[in-house]
Amino acid sequence: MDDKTRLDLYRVMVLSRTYEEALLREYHADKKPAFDIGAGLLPGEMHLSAGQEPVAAGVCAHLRPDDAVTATHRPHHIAIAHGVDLDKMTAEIFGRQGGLGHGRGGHMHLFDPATHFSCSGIVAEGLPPALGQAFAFQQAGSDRVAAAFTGEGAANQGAFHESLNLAALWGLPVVFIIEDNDWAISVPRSASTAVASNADRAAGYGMPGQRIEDNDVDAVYAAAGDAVTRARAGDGPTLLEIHTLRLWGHFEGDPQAYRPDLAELAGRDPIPAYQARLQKAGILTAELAATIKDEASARVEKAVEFAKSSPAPEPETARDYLFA
Amino acid sequence: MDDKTRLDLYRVMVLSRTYEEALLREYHADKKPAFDIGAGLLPGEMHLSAGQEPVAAGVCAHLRPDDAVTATHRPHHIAIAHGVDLDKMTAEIFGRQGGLGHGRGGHMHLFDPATHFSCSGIVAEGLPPALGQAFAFQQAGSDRVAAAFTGEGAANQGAFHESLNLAALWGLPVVFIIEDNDWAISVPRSASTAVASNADRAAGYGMPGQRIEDNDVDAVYAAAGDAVTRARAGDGPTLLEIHTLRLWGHFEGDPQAYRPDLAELAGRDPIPAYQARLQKAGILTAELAATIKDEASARVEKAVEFAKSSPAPEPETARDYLFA
Amino acid sequence: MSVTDSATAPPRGGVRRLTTARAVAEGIAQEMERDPRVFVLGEDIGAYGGIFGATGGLLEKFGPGRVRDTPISETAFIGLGIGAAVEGMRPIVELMFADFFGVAMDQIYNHMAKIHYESGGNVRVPMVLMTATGGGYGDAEQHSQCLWGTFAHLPGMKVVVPSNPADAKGLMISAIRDENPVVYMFHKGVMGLPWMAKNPRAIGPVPQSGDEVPIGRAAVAREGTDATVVTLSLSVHHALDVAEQMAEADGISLEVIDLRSLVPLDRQTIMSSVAKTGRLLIVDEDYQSFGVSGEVAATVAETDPGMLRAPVVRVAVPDVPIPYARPLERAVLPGPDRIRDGVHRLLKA
Amino acid sequence: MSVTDSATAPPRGGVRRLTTARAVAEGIAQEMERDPRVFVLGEDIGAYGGIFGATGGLLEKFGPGRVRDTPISETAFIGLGIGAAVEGMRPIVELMFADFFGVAMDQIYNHMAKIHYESGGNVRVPMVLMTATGGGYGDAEQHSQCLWGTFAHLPGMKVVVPSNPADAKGLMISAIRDENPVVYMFHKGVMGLPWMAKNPRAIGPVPQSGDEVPIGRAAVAREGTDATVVTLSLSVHHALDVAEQMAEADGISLEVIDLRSLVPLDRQTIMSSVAKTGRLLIVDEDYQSFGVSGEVAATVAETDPGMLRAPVVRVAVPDVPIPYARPLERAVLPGPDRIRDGVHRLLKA
Ligand SMILES: Cc1ncc(C[n+]2csc(CCOP(=O)(O)OP(=O)(O)O)c2C)c(N)n1
Ligand SMILES: Cc1ncc(C[n+]2csc(CCOP(=O)(O)OP(=O)(O)O)c2C)c(N)n1
Ligand SMILES: [Mg+2]
Ligand SMILES: [Mg+2]
Repeated sequence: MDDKTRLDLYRVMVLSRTYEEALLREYHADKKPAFDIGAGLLPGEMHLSAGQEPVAAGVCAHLRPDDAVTATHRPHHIAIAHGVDLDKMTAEIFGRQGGLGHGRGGHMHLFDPATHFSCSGIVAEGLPPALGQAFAFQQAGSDRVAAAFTGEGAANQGAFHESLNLAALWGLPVVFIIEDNDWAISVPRSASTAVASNADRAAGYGMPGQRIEDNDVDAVYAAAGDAVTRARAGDGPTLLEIHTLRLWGHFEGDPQAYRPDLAELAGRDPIPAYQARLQKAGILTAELAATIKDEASARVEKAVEFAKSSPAPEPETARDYLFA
Repeated sequence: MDDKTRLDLYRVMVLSRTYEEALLREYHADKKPAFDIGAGLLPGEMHLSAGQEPVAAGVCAHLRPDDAVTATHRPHHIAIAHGVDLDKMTAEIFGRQGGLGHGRGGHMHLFDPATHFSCSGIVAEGLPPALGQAFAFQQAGSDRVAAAFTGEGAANQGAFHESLNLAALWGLPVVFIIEDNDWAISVPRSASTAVASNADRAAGYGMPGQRIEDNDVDAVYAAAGDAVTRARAGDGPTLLEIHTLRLWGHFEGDPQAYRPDLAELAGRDPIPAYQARLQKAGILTAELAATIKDEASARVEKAVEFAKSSPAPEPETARDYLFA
Repeated sequence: MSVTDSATAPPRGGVRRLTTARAVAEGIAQEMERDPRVFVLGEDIGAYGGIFGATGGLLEKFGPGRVRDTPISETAFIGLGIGAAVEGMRPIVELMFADFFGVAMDQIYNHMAKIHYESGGNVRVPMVLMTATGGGYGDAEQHSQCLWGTFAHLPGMKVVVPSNPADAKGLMISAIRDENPVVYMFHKGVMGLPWMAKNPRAIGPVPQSGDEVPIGRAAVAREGTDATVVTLSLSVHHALDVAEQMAEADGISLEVIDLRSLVPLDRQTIMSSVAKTGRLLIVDEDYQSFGVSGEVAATVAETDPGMLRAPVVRVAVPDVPIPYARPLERAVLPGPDRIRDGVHRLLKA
Repeated sequence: MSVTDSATAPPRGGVRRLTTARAVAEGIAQEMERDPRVFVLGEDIGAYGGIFGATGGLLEKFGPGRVRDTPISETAFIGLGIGAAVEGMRPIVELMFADFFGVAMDQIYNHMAKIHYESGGNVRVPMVLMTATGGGYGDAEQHSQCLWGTFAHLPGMKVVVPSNPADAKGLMISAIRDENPVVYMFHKGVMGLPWMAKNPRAIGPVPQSGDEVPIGRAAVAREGTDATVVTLSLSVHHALDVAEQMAEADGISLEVIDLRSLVPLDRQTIMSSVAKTGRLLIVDEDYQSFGVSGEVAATVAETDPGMLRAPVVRVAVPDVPIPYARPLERAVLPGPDRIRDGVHRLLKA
């Protein structure tokens, strides 16, 4: 791994975190004093991904805009790492006409044809469409691949099993990535999954599987590189499980009373850790880190501005887009 | 394994085969000259299990009537091995008032509270209810178990994955049995399943798994014995895959034009093979074999008689049993 | 979203008032005390108390043996409920959002709903499938649907849809005691959740006693003479608001029927009211076509269309997914403005 | 059941007659020739030719690259169709029986049907979900359902239900060319399968050309003046049989409307006919309540109930699962006897 790559990973993670911090601020800004989920500029559930940046950055670094990505109900870090237009994505999250879906979809339903990005609010159900994208790529004889993300909780859903089997059977160019953040809302991994590592499930589909510990973006990058190379070469799918961290609540408003590890979370934040590592390695300086953060903030605030200045959809258009 | 046990296995297999031969006869009797699926005493799809007797006999030999069994769309051999009342079962298949379900369910929907037997026409979807039966047994502190059967084709259905994970997670007393008869209708195993042995999938749930080759009832008996013992002892579920044989079509009327191995099937019939083995071991004589066959025929014909003499349900009662 | 719902108002004039969420949880708790066969399964129904508060406090009271969080495996755990019910237990299984039915519908409608019939009455499946429905808070296409028409269309399961705390408790008790599978659909907006917009009709008097509210009987939520409004769940609140307003502002007298059950459907109560008023407005937060609103209108058309002094009016979701952006969501949901407009159209005709 | 369906009758008077199954397969084949993006997925659609013959001969013509048997993983392969459609392909995916929708409904209605809307029109999902429906041959509760009401209720997918060979071909061509997801539901009884009871209406003239039959337009299958029978799919055959008989025996003139599409629903054709006859019988092999029959009746009730000279009559499956035993199955299906009885009730009122 060269220095530039590591700096790029850092940049992507910082951009993603900066974005989530801005959404956190905007989401809660007008839901005070009493939290009302439906109030304010950003109504509805809001699943933020702070802490999970290493997964998105490490995987998507290997993807091209013509590769497909399907993400989950917690999609922002992945969308950002894959290069979805930040302005349009933000406008969508704000429910504006200038959004990716003209405000129809919102934060769980981001669709970007330019980068073949999509996500779904139904756990594990983003995997099957990824197979179809991979199938289309395979049929066209291209070397394009699909990356399909899911949570460790979702890996116990039937769609997971069916998708892995079919992808392996047809040798589809897919990389399956499980983001194991230890929790599915309030249910800990130990109460959802009968095995310690989902990589153990890969053997049941005859595909390579690997678990990456410690939320380590370098390790994710390395493993994902192998998996993407394999897929591009026509050697079929791979399953990666990455042990990551849900730094905040499942959704905003989650009191997390069920969570015993709240106190230690800050110490496990992967971004300061990576910053320290890069500084120690002489790749990053405190000044450059500050610049990167500033650039990220500027980019994010521009996107928020774009969103806020985009018009709200007209009520009369509610039936538009039912059919093409 | 003692001689008596082996003779009993033989008896069960012969009874099951004799039963299927009688159904074959009755099913086609009044669908001639041109096959019409809806005509005759036995309308609808008919999935016979000839060739798969070793699975049912070997597993159910370890079960008590208070253990639960869920079977598939191909349920007769399993019902017989578990001791479902043959008269009532046959009357059900004939759609008569004296049937297990008063003629409402037919051959894919046999429910026998006396032996906690059920089946379903939707592949793999019989597994989840088996978990619930096992859960009830576990909660009651009993040593009762549930045996849940499915086909190798069905093992690629989402319900399979979810059920195995949940059973392992909660340590439920379930034995999962996959009947691998090489085919799912016209789709060969190689076109449905990414791995050579479904036993390899057991590791993905942290449960023991074993594949039994050669349609060998003794080997099935041994493996199932271990699995049932484990479940009764509270040590959780086991996955068994048994390589068996679909001697006839998927359903009656299946022309099997897709099937390359038709010529060799007769030579792979497990019942003559087991008979020969038992005769060679001095456990069975040709005379006793004949007696066993005669007894089976008598029992089966009595059941067919019972069914035919049971009245058809009255049309006016079609809405009965909607709600309890 | 708070783990337990603390919005219990102090008794007023001796009458104890609860939110709907607490009323549901209380009904379950009382049945669990009465009957050791009752247990609860689902995602986040334990320590979290249910995402919509319907199981708040149960884990603390009854422990993890009887109040079990599950993996995200709806097919497996709904099926587990079915098997446990077959063996004599009384499961209450929560499907977190009705919108998720698609991952487990085979267990629900091919198994839970059919086993009793297929077995010729020899096997019973006494269970409750509890699920949250509805929109209005910006949760978009996959988390805002009512879908009760989908459940009601498929035979073999009862379907109840309470609109207020007392009915919610009483219908839960009936559902648990029923020998049949009962789909219990609560709209998030009627639960009185502290993290949603305040809704005064989501808190109300609830009897301490474990009395049943019978399944299959509609309620006349408000008597009136000019027109009948047949509706259910959260839309009952909007209809009552509109009825009160229009009574005062326009002197219009609306009769509001709260269906409470879809299966069985209380067609008699609908017909009696329409016989009186001659005018029918149906308000439904589910998709308009091929659903509840059509069935209610058809009931009149096949009984006596001559009763109708004006064409039936339907106010429902106009056969589009529920959009995210607030102005769009408002446009498709049957809120007070659209109801009022429907009444005007009905009375003008 | 035979692998390929050989029931092609020789051309009569120059008019080529095909079974519906062959008409469907021919429509698919012509589109596959025309458009390399079209491919077919499903269980037993290759060497077997589809359990109900809808894909007979396609594997031989187009090879396993474009005609693919799948594992029994409906969620995975329907989802695969969705993703392929999003990337510009034109999948035709067969769900072997509509009864199995419950194992894959989330892909169908939360994804296939919603992606276009959620994306604000930026992503298209042009695919055909083809599935077999219906009973009448003793296949019981889990293999005999029509369920079109369930699909039609959920927005974002078109739903077509051909009743004859020519429509079957033309609607398949339209479905493949449509930019939207189309659920194509064929009743096994209209397919003209050699292993089912002979049905003369399941074989008929089919144009060689690849002409579309437009989605969203009902057909007047028979003109008449005394009453309107609105129906679809196999029930069209029964309704026509009854209409012919009653015309001859009783001098009763029935107009039979074949809906052909449920989404969009051609309400105009229904209303024009009812305006003429003043009497409406709805015949539907789906469950009666909360479905197609209700929606058709509601259409009249909300347009002009004054048109109705008699209460609407519905003949449908009376909200029970489809039982196995023949006398019971006959009792719940809308066969000719029940239709005739419905006409009598309608005309007597
Ligand atoms: C089929 C389905 N069941 C339940 C839910 C509700 N739900 C949304 S997110 C979530 C937890 C997901 O956990 P995991 O897969 O680990 O992802 P994470 O939230 O931790 O990123 C649940 C249960 C859903 N969206 N879809
Ligand atoms: C969910 C579902 N999909 C498809 C079918 C149709 N179907 C019935 S049996 C069968 C093949 C089953 O194969 P397998 O599981 O190997 O069992 P076998 O028939 O070989 O005993 C299929 C596809 C079904 N019943 N349920
Ligand atoms: Mg997680
Ligand atoms: Mg098989």
